[in-house]
Amino acid sequence: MMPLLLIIPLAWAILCILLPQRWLSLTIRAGLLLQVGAALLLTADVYVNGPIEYALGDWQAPLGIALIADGVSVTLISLSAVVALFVAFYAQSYLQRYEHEQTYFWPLFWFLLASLNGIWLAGDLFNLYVGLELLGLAAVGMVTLTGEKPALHAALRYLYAALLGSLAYLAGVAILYGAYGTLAIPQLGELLDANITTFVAIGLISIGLLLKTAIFPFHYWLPPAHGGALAPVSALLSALVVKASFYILARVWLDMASEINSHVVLYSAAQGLGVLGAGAILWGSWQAYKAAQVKMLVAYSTVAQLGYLMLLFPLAIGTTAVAAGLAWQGAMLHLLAHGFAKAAMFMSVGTLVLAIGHGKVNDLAGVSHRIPISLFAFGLSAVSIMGLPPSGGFNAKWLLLQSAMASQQWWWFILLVVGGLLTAAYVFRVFRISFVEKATHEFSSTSSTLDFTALALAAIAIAMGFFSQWPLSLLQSSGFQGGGL
Amino acid sequence: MISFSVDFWYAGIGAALIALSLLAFLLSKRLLKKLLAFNIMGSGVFLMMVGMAQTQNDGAADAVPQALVLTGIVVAVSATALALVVIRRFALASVVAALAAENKAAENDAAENDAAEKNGAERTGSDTAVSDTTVTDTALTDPNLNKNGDPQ
Amino acid sequence: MIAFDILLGLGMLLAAAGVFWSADLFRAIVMFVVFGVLLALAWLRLQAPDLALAEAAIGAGLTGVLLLDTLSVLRAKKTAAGKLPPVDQQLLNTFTSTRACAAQNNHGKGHENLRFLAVGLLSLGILIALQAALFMRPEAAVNLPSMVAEGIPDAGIEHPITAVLLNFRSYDTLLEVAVLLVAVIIGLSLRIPSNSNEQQAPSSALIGARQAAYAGVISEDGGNDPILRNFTQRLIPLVLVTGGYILWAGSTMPGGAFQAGALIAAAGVIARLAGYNIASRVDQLLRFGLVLGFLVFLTVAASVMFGGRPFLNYPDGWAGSLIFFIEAMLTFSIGLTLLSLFVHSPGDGAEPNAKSSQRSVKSGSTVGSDNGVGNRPPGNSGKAEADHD
Amino acid sequence: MSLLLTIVQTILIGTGVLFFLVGSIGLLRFPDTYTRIHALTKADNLGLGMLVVGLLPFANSPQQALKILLCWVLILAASSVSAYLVANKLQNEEPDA
Repeated sequence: MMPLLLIIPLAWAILCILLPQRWLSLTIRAGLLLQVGAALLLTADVYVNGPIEYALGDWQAPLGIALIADGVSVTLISLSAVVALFVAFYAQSYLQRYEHEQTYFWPLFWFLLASLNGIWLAGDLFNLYVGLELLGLAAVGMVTLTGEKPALHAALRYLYAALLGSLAYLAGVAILYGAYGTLAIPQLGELLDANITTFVAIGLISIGLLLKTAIFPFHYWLPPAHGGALAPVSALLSALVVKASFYILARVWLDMASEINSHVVLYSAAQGLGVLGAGAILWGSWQAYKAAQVKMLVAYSTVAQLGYLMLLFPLAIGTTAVAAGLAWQGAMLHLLAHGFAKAAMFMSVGTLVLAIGHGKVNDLAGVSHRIPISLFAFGLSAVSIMGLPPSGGFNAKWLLLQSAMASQQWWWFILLVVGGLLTAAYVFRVFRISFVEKATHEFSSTSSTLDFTALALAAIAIAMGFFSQWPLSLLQSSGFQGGGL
Repeated sequence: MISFSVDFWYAGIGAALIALSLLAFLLSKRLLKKLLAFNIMGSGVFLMMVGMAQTQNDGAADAVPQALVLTGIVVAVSATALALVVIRRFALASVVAALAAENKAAENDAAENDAAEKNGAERTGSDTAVSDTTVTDTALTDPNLNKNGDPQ
Repeated sequence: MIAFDILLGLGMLLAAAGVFWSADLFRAIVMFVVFGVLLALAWLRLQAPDLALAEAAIGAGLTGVLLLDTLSVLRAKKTAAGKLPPVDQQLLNTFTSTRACAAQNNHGKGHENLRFLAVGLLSLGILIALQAALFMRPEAAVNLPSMVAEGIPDAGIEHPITAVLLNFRSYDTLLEVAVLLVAVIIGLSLRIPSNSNEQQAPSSALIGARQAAYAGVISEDGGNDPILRNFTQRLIPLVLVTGGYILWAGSTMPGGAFQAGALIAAAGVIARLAGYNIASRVDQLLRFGLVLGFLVFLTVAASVMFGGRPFLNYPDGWAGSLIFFIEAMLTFSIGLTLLSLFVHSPGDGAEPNAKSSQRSVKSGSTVGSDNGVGNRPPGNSGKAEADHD
Repeated sequence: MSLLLTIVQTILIGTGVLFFLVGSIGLLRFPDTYTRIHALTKADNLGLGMLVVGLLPFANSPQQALKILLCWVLILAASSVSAYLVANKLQNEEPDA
């Protein structure tokens, strides 16, 4: 089952390059459904049988490359399959007016999906590097699609940041291979020893991944890239792409280095990662509050929300098992809820901007009358982003709060509360304006597909408030070995 | 403990190359220079990868890191080519934008040109010879510098 | 030989320093190629002839040509108006991160010095950390080279590096080919048709100016030179034959698909530089050629699963021939990909009409938008970009 | 016999390297492009020929010797063509020079 998750997107990428335009629509839908089906089957398999390892080419791990599906990876595979499904339906409608972009969007879309699946399943450090590069290049390509100057500029920044990040990562991998003679993550987990070489390697890997995840203060490339791309591209980038490098970071710290991460060096570094997260939350929220363009507001909101993910490290490393478990659940739930909600948010905002023809927050006046469904989708996703009950975002932040209390790190507790208030501030700014009665603009009509795909994703984010036991039990039964669960 | 070996020496050179090109990457403001720095940094990482691994193998060739580096070289050339393509397209867009602005500026009255000049003075403080085109260009180039929007 | 290694290592550092500290970009790129040649020598000293080949062909050769070509396009001319400074001056100097740019504007020199200091300390820290990691490394617990040696008899290929690339870690290679494919797709998406739709381009004078600005420098002279033409006519077949040889040799000794593909691309680049117009006239065929290698690789890797084998596993006894088949297709596609990245780069004004007739309808809207006043749909990316910080 | 061969080889290779050195010095020291091309191509081609002749007896097999000769031919052709191109370009740009 596992290789299907690679074969389907790769094969569909080729089909989208080769097939004539008129066959594409149906082909893409078929591929999406196959993809979701494969993801669900694998999830069920892992849920029943526990973690699965798959030796590619029948060569066992240190010589060959293994794919590993555990609870965390199948959760993320399902996330990316579902988000990709709705984004793709949205994109099919949205891109109708972008004929040139459409031709090149789909191959890149499938390559992006293939690299994401490859990353969620990877059991090998170097393979992760190739996956990261594939992901980064496909993402940069999606940003450049319109060929417009600001987009190209944003793409160049993004590309340079991504390249620097992956080289730092590769340098760390090179050192680990030079020191231990293997690249397989589970094997390295057994071998790692607390020494300078290991610390330098983990440091380089972490810096590279922080750069790619756009964690404050390395976030500078994200807002123009995410805010400047086409709406479906922004949705994919914010919901999935930045999560990939965070996922690798979590794997490295909490899975591969789980034996040694309470060593004083790594323990302090984990607190440092939390401080970066705090910076991201405060700075990102403030910038979102100040943003004049509504897409930039949402992009800065991504910067802020990524900060919460970083709290996983101080809450889970060197604390009690209970606190670590709660932190794990909270961070993973946050990742899921943010993935659904942020994709919905970018999609609904894309529809709003398309309808009013301008991107300024102040121009949103009157949308509550004219485009109510998209605004409702935006509202639902905002509920989850703010962390109001009932939503996936609320449950996630609640778990993180509990973890902060359980590990008696009250400073993270305060941060979580302040961050929630700041989020509310910038979200309500949009609402205040959108409920102004008098419209200042002409509205052009938009397809209802755009409205309802965004609404569906937002609804999933809310529904996770009621059904968060499902992903959590999956994590609990087969999470990372060293994840404190 | 450490005796001089060819592999160890080149791994050390690789480390020095990484540090040197990091310096150049962060300090340089020119896109092509940064790209050169990225390529040399990559070479440094590759040298470290092969050199360090082969010191563990008593100086004998280790096929695995060599194969990884071969993959890395191809990935690096893909990334470089991609960056160059985007740079070229970006340069093209800049020229066309600057030309369009120039055409418009020729049609517009002097007052708006003054505004552009002022915007330029705010940004560069010097370099007035090419200010009208450069300013418009930069205003479009860097979103964060576009304080008062498009002068037109 | 130790003296040679010390000289070579220091020479590499010097060449790298030369790249970074030459103000002239042309000089920097030439130094970069010199660096690549020295690096190829270093690979030989590290007993990695495959990497020496790859570095010389791909790293120094193709990358160098791509860089020089880009530089010539960026430097190309003034615009029709004759007022603009060369694009590289204008453009490349403005690129810097937001914060650095703001710092530069608001605080001037003092901040700049601080930045130098901070970056210098950072680099020094990285250097010390890397050297420490190198010196303090533990004894490796896993001996992968011996596992490779044990696996070789079953790998169907004698040369260990090819065995790692196309059998033990073939998954990496599959994704790597995908990376190349992504790069060339983006390259194709950003290329610019030269005869554009008049309706969507508001001013044909602009288009003319753009073409004038980007008329390729290189092809101007080469095209009509009889000596160059004669030389390349004899050289190109030889390069292609060498490419084939290196592909074939890859199963038993250094060589393989990537080096051979780079050579094939080099032949194309030489032809292009000598003035032959080798742009693809048929878009569909070009696409097929580009994906062929990847398609064959993926098909072989996936179709074994119908026989109940794992993904990327070769049936017993078939490994050698299948790998060679995949490599041959990959060589073709890699060569075409690298060549395409060179030939189809935007601003390469030297292809008169080859690709435009096919694509003018599809990409007309993009041409319009280049001018910033095209008839884009509302809510495009440009608007969202312009934000306060 | 083999001693004599070694001596001859050493002399040939040594002289070849010397020619390369002289050519490189010429490249750095000569005032304009034409003389630089002159120094480089003349000296380097002679040096290359000596290196090739000096290396031929080292070849393990006839194929290897052929490869060395092929290298020689290719480098000669490439350097003469590129020297011609550089000079030609220069001539076109500044006819008086």
